[in-house]
Amino acid sequence: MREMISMIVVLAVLTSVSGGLLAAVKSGTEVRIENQVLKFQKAPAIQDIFPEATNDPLAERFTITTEDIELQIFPSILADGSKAIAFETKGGAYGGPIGLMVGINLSTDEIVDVRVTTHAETPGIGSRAKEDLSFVSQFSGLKMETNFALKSGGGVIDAMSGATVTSKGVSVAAVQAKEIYQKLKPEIVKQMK
Amino acid sequence: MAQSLAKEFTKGLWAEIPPFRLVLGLCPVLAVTKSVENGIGMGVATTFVLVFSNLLISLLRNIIPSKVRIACFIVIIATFVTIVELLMQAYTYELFLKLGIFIPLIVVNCIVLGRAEAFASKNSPALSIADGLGIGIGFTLSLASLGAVREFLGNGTITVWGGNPIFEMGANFLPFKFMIEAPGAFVGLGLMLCMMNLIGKK
Amino acid sequence: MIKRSFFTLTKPRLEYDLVEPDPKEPKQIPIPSNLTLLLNEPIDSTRQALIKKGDAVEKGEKLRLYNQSTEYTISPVTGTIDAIDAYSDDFGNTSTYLVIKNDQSQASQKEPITYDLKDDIASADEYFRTLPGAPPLKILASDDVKINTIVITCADMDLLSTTSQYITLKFLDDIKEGAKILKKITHVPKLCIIIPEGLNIQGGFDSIQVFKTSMEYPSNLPAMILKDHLSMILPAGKTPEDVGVSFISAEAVVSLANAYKTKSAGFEKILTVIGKQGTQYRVKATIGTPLHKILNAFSVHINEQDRIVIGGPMKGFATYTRHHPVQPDMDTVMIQDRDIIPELSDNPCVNCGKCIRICPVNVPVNVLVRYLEADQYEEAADRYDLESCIECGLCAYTCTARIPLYQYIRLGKHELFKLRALETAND
Amino acid sequence: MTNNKLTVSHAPFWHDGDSLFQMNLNIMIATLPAVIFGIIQFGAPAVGVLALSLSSAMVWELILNIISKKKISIGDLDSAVIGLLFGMMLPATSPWWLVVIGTFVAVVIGKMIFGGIGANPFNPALVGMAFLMLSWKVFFDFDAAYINYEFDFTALAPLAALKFQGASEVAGLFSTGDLIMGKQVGAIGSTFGLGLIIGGIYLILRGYIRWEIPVSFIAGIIITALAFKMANPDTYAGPMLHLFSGYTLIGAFFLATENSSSPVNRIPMLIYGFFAALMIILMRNIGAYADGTILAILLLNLVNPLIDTIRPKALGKGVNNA
Repeated sequence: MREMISMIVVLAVLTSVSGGLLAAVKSGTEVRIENQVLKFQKAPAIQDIFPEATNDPLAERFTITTEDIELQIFPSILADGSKAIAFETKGGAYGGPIGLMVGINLSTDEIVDVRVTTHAETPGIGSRAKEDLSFVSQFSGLKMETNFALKSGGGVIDAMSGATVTSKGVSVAAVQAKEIYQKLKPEIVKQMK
Repeated sequence: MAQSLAKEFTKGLWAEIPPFRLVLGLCPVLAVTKSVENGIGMGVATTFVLVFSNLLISLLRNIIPSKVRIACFIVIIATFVTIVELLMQAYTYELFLKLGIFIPLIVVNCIVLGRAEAFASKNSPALSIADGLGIGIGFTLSLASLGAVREFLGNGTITVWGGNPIFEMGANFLPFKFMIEAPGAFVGLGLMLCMMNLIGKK
Repeated sequence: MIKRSFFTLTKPRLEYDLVEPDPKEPKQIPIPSNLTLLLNEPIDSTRQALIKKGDAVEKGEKLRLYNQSTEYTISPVTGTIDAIDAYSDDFGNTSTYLVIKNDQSQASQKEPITYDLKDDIASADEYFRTLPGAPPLKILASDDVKINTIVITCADMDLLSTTSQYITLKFLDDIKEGAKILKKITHVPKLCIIIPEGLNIQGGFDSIQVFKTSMEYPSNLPAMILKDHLSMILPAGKTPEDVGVSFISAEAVVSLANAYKTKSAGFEKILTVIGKQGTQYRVKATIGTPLHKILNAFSVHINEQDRIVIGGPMKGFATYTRHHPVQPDMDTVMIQDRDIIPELSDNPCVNCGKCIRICPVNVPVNVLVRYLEADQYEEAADRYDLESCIECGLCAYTCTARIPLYQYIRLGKHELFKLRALETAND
Repeated sequence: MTNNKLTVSHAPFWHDGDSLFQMNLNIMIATLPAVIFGIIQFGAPAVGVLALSLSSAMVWELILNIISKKKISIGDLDSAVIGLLFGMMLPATSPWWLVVIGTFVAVVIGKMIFGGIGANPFNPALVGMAFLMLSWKVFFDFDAAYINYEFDFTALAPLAALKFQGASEVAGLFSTGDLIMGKQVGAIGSTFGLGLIIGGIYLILRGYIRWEIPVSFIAGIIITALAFKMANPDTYAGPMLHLFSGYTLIGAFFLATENSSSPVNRIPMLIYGFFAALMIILMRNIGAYADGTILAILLLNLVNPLIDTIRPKALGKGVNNA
């Protein structure tokens, strides 16, 4: 019985101390982590998508919450004054999910540009999706009604030779972005005022 | 005392160097050694966890009831791993992106649990720190060397820190991409083990 | 040596030779001056032997090493013992050989020994164990083994050999007579006779059941006969005697019949000799005759590195000396020229699967040989059917890597037997 | 009567005359139709690649023999066969170092370090190919490899075209007759379907490969491809394109049948061949690779020891009392 109690006490103390410790570290690093994510993943992509934005999309970001999705939106005002937004979607690929930042012009419903944010693809093969812009630039200027699937799947996008799965991941992310956009557009417009 | 400290420290560098001698903790070894940088990062993270968990377990070794010791070890190790993960996210985010899912796996890395069970729970804190440090540095060295072999053959570069290669083959070098892939890790590890055995045999 | 045919989609078929329809009389080899007899008992130097060098022996005299010995041999001539020495076989089992100097002058003066025979198996075992054809009287007489079927094999076990078929053709009546004697002395309920399909035998065998075996090797081996004709599956590691079946050669039956007729033992053994070119000769020689006497009679010239095989090409064994004596169970002597001896190799198994396809009893030879090479005999027996092997030699015959598979298996069985004996002893 | 020495050895005293040298020589003879056609089609560079591949494979084995102080074993031609098959899977324009590294991986890592002939768990030539294809994909892009050639037929690698343009685009480009007669772009020894079939049938008739593997392999290709095509005729190509393009036929007759890495019992052989083919079609139709033959066969090599345990019961096994 004594042994039993000592076991329970030790475990309880140990877990509560560790829980407390973790909570402290977590709250201490939370802000910094969020900034890091923005700085290293999203900021470069947004910079590339809206090079001539007249506002600061990072600072003006807001979150839309519906019943099943929570989406961080980066609004931007383009050089010609039209409004645009950017948000991130994920598509499955060879080395894990591929994050794709999609910039969309709200007034014309056209894709401004897309950029790969995160990936775990093989260096030199799948990783070209991020480094080699000729693949992602195919999306620029496409209407939202377009089928973003690869050509072998009946769409309009040419796959990178030798990196079919990565290409497919990007196209899946783009298709997903299309669905989200078509569903949430009224909400987004409302929030942007 | 100093002598035994030194002994515990140095055994991790050759005689019991993981993963070659102990052949433990192969999962991160195979997964993250795509470059020297990743190897060092993983090694440092593991060393951190190893040293602190060894210390804490050694301090608590008389308090922890033997029946629940594995559970207690896991709690302690998991706490340190999570702390490492959060710290990496906050301060070395780029490295975190590369090591990603392998950081949480340090919890189940046999080396950490193995040292806790085999060494720290039986020895004084000072010795446990020396042991953890030695094993950790040995692990880091192994990861870095395997990373160097794989990165050099598979990508033609050697990147120690910060993303810029300190060594790079010319543009004419067509890298042996296989070594970067997962099966290349097995082949590389196998060949290095073979070399170590050849050297150690004499 | 049979080469593989050019197209081998089907597995190679090896067929038994059929004796010529009207065979010539065998050539009689005169009794040589020295005869060698083997005695299946090792010399024990601590004991006083019953026989020693220089002892006079009579034709038909029973020779034993010691008082308690159950093993014996019968002298085929009258003369003196010239030598007694140890003999060791392929696997290091030791026994004894006796050299008897033939003394014709004495022989003519004396009457041949006749035995006091009763109509029971024990009395037959007392005198006739070493008759030509080596009848398995020891087993039949044993109380430990219950034999309920005797199979008389008029078919030869190995390829090329035709001794049994020849005897069947020539001495059919003696076989029938011998079978009756067998039945009478052993009281075995079932007696059958195995005759090769192609052999033309006139007349029936009364109450004896006749089975015709296929001409394709290895259908005359005991395990295959049990399976094909007696509907019995020989359990792995067991001998036919263990399941109550005893095999006896046609020659043994004939010599048993003669022995009962004359109440004395016979010593004339019929042999098939296969020369270098594959020519077959048939000889009649006294047990104990050295082989070179026989070979000289046919002027078969033996060169350096030729091979003298006792038995047929698949199951025989090669002897290192041309003085090897004719033994009661010897059927065939084959001479191979050094130029046609297939070379063996130390290549490892390449898993080509030819042995698997040819093995008549589905032994996984390709895996088995790996265990045998690693000396893991018990594992080989438990999991890879070492003991199911019926020792036909087809796997080694067909092996692409030329591994001496048959020898590996025999050695494996031998080692396994030793291991088991050791375990029993320790228990 | 001199007492000269006799040869003593063990039964059986006959042998059917077969040997490793004979077997490997026959495999090399069987490759001749496809090799000669490849040389005619792709010219002198093909001769260079084949010669270098064959010779370097043998040299690697020789070097390993010397280093490990073992008997020189190149005389059994096993590494020559590995080198030849390896060369047949390369495009004619492969650079010399690619061939040499490939045969190094094939012979040294694929065969010698496992213990030499008979001990390799994988087909050595395929190990070499897998290494190269993962490392230097660019050299295995057949369209790019033959950019300087002028052919009198559609100069597109059928499987790559299928992968990147879809079945409906490819449908009219390649007729089955052209594919069989080698009117396609591909590796040196893999384009001439008829030659490979002739070689394969020769080997089957001579008994050097086991018919179950190629037959079930080809059946697997046809059945699986047909199933895909029936499910969705627009997306997936028919069985004939799959059968006569890429490495399918060289795989069926020469690669999947490699002795040490394939089963020897009948049912396992049928399973092995069928599933290798199934994996190939899955990889081509669903997976990332244009031609999955090499990886599919390697995968089945891996499960070979497992499936080869399905075997008939030996005589007397488990019988205690008859």
